[in-house]
Amino acid sequence: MKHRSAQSSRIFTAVVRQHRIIRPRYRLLTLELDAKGSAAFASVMPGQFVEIDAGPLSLPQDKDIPAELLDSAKRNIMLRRPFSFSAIRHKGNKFEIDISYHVVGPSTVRLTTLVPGDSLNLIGPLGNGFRIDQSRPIAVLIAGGMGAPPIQHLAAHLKSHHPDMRVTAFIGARSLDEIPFDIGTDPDGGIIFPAFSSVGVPHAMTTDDGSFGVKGFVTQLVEKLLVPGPFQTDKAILYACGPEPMLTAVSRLAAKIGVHCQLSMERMMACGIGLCQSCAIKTRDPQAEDGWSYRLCCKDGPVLDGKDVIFD
Amino acid sequence: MKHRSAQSSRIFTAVVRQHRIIRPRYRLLTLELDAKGSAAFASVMPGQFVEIDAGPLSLPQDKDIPAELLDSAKRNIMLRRPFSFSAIRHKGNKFEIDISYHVVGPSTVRLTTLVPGDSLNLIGPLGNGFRIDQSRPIAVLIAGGMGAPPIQHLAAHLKSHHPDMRVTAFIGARSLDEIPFDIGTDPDGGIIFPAFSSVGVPHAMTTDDGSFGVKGFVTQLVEKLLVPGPFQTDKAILYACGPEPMLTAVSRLAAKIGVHCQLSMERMMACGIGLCQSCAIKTRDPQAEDGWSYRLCCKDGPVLDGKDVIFD
Amino acid sequence: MTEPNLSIEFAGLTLKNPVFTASGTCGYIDELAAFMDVSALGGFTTKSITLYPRKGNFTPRIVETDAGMLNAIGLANIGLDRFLREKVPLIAQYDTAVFVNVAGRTIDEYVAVTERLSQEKAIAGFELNISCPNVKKGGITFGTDPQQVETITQTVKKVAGAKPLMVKLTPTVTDITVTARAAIAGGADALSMVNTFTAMVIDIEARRPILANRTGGLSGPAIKPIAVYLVQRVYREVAKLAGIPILGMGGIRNASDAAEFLIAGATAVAVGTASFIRPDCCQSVLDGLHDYCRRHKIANIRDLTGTLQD
Amino acid sequence: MTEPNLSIEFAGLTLKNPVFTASGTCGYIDELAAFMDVSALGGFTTKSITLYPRKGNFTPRIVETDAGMLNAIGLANIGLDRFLREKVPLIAQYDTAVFVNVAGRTIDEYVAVTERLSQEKAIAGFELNISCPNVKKGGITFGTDPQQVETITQTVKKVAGAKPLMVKLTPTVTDITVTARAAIAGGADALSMVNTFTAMVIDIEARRPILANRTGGLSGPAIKPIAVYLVQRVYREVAKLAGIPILGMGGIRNASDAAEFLIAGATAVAVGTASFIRPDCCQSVLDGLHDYCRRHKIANIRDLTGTLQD
Ligand SMILES: Cc1cc2nc3c(=O)[nH]c(=O)nc-3n(C[C@H](O)[C@H](O)[C@H](O)COP(=O)(O)OP(=O)(O)OC[C@H]3O[C@@H](n4cnc5c(N)ncnc54)[C@H](O)[C@@H]3O)c2cc1C
Ligand SMILES: Cc1cc2nc3c(=O)[nH]c(=O)nc-3n(C[C@H](O)[C@H](O)[C@H](O)COP(=O)(O)OP(=O)(O)OC[C@H]3O[C@@H](n4cnc5c(N)ncnc54)[C@H](O)[C@@H]3O)c2cc1C
Ligand SMILES: Cc1cc2nc3c(=O)[nH]c(=O)nc-3n(C[C@H](O)[C@H](O)[C@H](O)COP(=O)(O)O)c2cc1C
Ligand SMILES: Cc1cc2nc3c(=O)[nH]c(=O)nc-3n(C[C@H](O)[C@H](O)[C@H](O)COP(=O)(O)O)c2cc1C
Ligand code: FES
Ligand code: FES
Repeated sequence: MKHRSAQSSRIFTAVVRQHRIIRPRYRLLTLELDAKGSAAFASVMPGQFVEIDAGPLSLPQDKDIPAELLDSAKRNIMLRRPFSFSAIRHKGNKFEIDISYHVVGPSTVRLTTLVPGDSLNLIGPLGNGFRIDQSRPIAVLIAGGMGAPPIQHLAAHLKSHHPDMRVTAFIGARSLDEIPFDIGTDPDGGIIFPAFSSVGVPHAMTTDDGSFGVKGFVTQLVEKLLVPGPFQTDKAILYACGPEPMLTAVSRLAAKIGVHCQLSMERMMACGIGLCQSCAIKTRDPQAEDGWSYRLCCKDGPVLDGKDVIFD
Repeated sequence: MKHRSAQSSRIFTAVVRQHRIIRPRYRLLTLELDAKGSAAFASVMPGQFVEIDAGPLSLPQDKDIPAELLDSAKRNIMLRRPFSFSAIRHKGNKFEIDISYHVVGPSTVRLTTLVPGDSLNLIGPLGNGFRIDQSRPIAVLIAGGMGAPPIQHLAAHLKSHHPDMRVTAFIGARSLDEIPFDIGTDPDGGIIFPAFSSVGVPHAMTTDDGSFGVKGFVTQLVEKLLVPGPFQTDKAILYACGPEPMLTAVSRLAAKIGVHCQLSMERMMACGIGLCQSCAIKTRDPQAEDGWSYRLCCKDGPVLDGKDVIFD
Repeated sequence: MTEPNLSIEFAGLTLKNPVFTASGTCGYIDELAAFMDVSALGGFTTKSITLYPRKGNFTPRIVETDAGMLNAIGLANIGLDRFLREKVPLIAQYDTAVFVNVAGRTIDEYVAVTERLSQEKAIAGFELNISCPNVKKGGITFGTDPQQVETITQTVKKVAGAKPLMVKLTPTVTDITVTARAAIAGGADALSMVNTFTAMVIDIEARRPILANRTGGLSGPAIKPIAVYLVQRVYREVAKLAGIPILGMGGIRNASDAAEFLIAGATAVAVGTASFIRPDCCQSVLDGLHDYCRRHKIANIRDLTGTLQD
Repeated sequence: MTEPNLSIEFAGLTLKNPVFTASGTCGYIDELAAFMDVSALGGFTTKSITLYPRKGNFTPRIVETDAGMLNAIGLANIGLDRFLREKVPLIAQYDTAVFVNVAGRTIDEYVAVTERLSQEKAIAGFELNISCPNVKKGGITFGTDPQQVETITQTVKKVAGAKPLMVKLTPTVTDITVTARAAIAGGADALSMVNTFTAMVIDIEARRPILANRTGGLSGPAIKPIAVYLVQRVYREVAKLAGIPILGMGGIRNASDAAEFLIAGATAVAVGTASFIRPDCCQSVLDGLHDYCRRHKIANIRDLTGTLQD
């Protein structure tokens, strides 16, 4: 008998439950997964992602499209786009996921038109998320820009599944306008991110321009706070997600202070499921003649071990 | 001084005010024109049309697309589509227009997603509508299928602008399912179309399959009722809109009984404004060497004098 | 910053900006004038003119495709005489460089049309259509054979008088640099590229081609990335060295698209199919290019041409 | 009506239906198996295999365009040895005709790969990739020269043993019937068409090509009308008379698209880019073709091939 593979349970429909504007260009979309999707999400990990088909969505009116995206965003969409989750919740016997997104092009501009009740077609969960290293209970979470969603998800995951770990989060953004979370205040009037404080994760914030939090790059802050401290490097690990220059800096910092790190990478993806080879990441490979080979961001990643990634 | 042409006032925005399902595949869309559009519509005539850009609209979910259109309707849209009006009304200092449409392909499938408050980009009014011939006060209106909207508009126009004319309407459809109007009853329980009875135009209906009204083609009914009657051919005129075979029959009938006719024609249009020459109609032309030349449906038509049109 | 200067030098002419209409998509000129200020354009290319009037193909002459359309208009036009009588006086009223797109079945026809119009003050120059896929004779058959490209260019150039001659290349050749070189060898003052790709849409219910002409030319955003590539290639390998400007086209619908062509090596750009959807598209391309130059501190748009980095 | 028979004869093989995957868009086979029943397919074409492993190009390797995308993967693949060791055993588990797409820099490489695989029971046949636009050597350079097309086909055919050899044509030639004839003269058992069109997208802010490889191959619905035209032309002018089947592809995303290619003259069709958006797309094409045959009372789908009316 020849092998017959099962029909995939990972292509499914989700219904929009909430859609909030966080900042002019940042939104929070809450989706309720159908039964098939919920089943597929039973053992999802932070850092995994879904591929969203925004092709069928309508284009907003010109006045509702950021001016600098007017030309680029009107292009037809053919391919799906990858998005990770900032939160995932049980909702009866279904799952609800939060997607925080930044409006940058044709798909994300179309996402802005979604209203509760609308449907989306999704494939997921895809890829490999963060692998929680139980032997390293000092978890330092680092997010840059739109790297924040999986880091937020990871913070909640660690606190609920590994309550004994010591979790701290560092979040960087270019400026106040580009903070993809709600901003709140603690009882003392201090400024906090409910996304992290609600799960009890202490956090600090940097902006490149100093418009909010500490001025500078998030990795500079991490270095300042971590390196001199009483800090058991073999018990610590950095989990990071953000733009490539930030991940490069994290990887250098980790090497310098001698801690492990896991990096959630990004590549332009045509398929997200290993068919097209568009999402290659250069990685160390002792097996390869010249010491390196490509791995696929969508299948082998997006989260890779920091020591494996080669940043040119 | 070189000539500087004015910016066009005929590209404008309209807002959806109502959207009704008349029959599963037939809908009625009420649009309120903005100030620019309303100004452009001040002297609109039945038979003129607008070009609608449905490109930015969303695609319905698969379950809301007629099964046989699932493949064809998902194609991306680039071009506008021509639609005439079934009614036009003053609404304060603006105009409101009714568009009756049949769901047949990518643009009309996308139109079905419109809800009140949504916007559409329009160009119009375009083309030449019916030219009311005052010397022919016996107006016989003939509509086939989706040729009905401009005929409905014409009926209302004639009754309000030319109250002395004798106006009768004949409407043909393939079957009951394809009647693009509401169906009502008169005080005696007789079946009527409010679209015509409300403006006092007597009307009769045929369906090809006899599922409603008289069985047969609408032109057969017209011929039966008109030809033997006490009927002054030089005082009468046929105004018709419908599929080409029907218009061919109307043109033959007109020639046979010796009355004038005006036909509202259809062609695939890329531009609707005379730029592309895609919408050519073969017409008699004594000036031309071989006796015929093309006219443009969008600019010279869509309404042409029956005696000018050559049906091969 | 002072306002960017959008004017360009194009085949010996100084044009107020690099935005043209593409042949066959904006009529003779008055059709478009109802929708935008035609005198704002750097250039206007007329519908193809032939020696004798042509009725064109049967309908359907167009069909939409994904992000594109096929047309098989068949060079429908009023012919040289009526063009001179009815359209040239209209053209004279607008302040833009009008290029007459010339087509024919034989070289003699091209020569006759060009020669006669070379005397008309209202006409700025010519575009030689040797790349139309929708006619049985002439058109693309001239355009794919380098020897014929050179010969026809040379012959027509002789009668064009002082007016610049632009040659419109077809993209459906194995190596477009060969035909580009041939046109330049023949004396072309500019290259215009690209014309449409021969294509077909089949009605699967009737099992016949939708177009009466069976095949048509594919235009619109669908072809843009191929057109950009070809312009870039001809610029780097042929036109730059030869000092011959390129009028780039194929799927342009906004200023970003236009900028791609300029960066790739075009000196000017033409808007075709997009005018069908937005008849004032050329104006918004123009406005957008102005903004782009400001944003990138480009004082003269002509400096943008061919700035693609390696 | 009895159920339509979807099986076809293709290059000496009897296949259960005319739906294939297109090379490079569905991995080696197991990648797709996670999303659909691969054994339901008439055929499966692997990613291009070269003699030695290839890492492929730098990223970005893809960019989306209107109704299409460019790719410049650069024939990234694990090479013949690992393919034999790791993938052939997997392939053997599926009940579909697997064609190995063979690529190389030199004719010797094509020969080496084909010869070695000609012994493998799990492999149904070969597809010769002489039309890839994304590699410096080999690829498209072989595919545009009729003489080279004939030579390489002939040479590889000799070592293909009993397995059918399909030749994949590039669309970027002046006259595709010439290369089609050359492939058939060389002994091709089938033609597959079309590969992608060389194209470019420019980032106008950075003024560089988006793709690390600068250019890439355009695929997707954007190219479909050109591909349908080319299939139709090769069928009428070459393949029909020669009795050589065509595997048609280019922008197919549903059964209607597939039917267009079959009516145009293809015996089978391949789904490429569309699988990226709907990894079970091949299945829905298959289901839709079944419905189409029922609706049109076509008892055998093979009777649909080339039924385009004049
Ligand atoms: C694993 C993974 C997880 C992700 N998670 C998230 C998430 O949670 N939230 C989120 O907001 N984003 C996330 N992203 C990024 C997200 O996928 C992209 O922002 C999204 O694809 C944008 O789609 P778009 O159509 O709006 O814009 P696109 O057109 O896809 O453009 C996106 C960016 O690519 C560049 N680009 C593309 N084409 C061109 C061109 N022609 N010229 C110049 N530049 C170009 C632009 O700089 C633009 O900012 C994730 C990505 C990956 C790989
Ligand atoms: C002056 C004028 C006035 C009009 N007024 C109205 C009106 O008031 N109401 C109304 O409903 N319609 C009207 N129409 C018709 C209307 O324009 C079309 O129905 C509309 O363009 C359909 O657009 P679509 O995108 O939904 O379908 P399209 O894709 O444009 O298809 C429309 C029809 O064309 C045929 N077709 C197109 N492509 C293919 C293909 N690849 N294979 C096979 N067949 C194909 C199909 O038979 C289909 O039914 C009018 C047309 C004109 C010219
Ligand atoms: C309807 C139509 C008619 C055309 N007629 C002509 C023509 O008469 N002569 C010519 O050289 N090109 C003609 N073209 C080609 C265009 O000038 C242009 O080269 C092509 O459409 C690509 O540009 P676009 O994608 O912006 O439309 C025509 C194109 C279209 C769509
Ligand atoms: C990402 C990608 C990779 C491809 N790789 C190959 C390849 O390795 N060998 C090959 O012959 N064709 C390759 N192709 C071309 C496809 O097989 C096909 O010919 C082309 O994409 C047109 O079909 P489509 O529009 O359905 O994708 C590739 C196409 C894409 C999009
Ligand atoms: S995105 Fe296609 S293989 Fe990773
Ligand atoms: S539709 Fe373009 S000229 Fe009539």
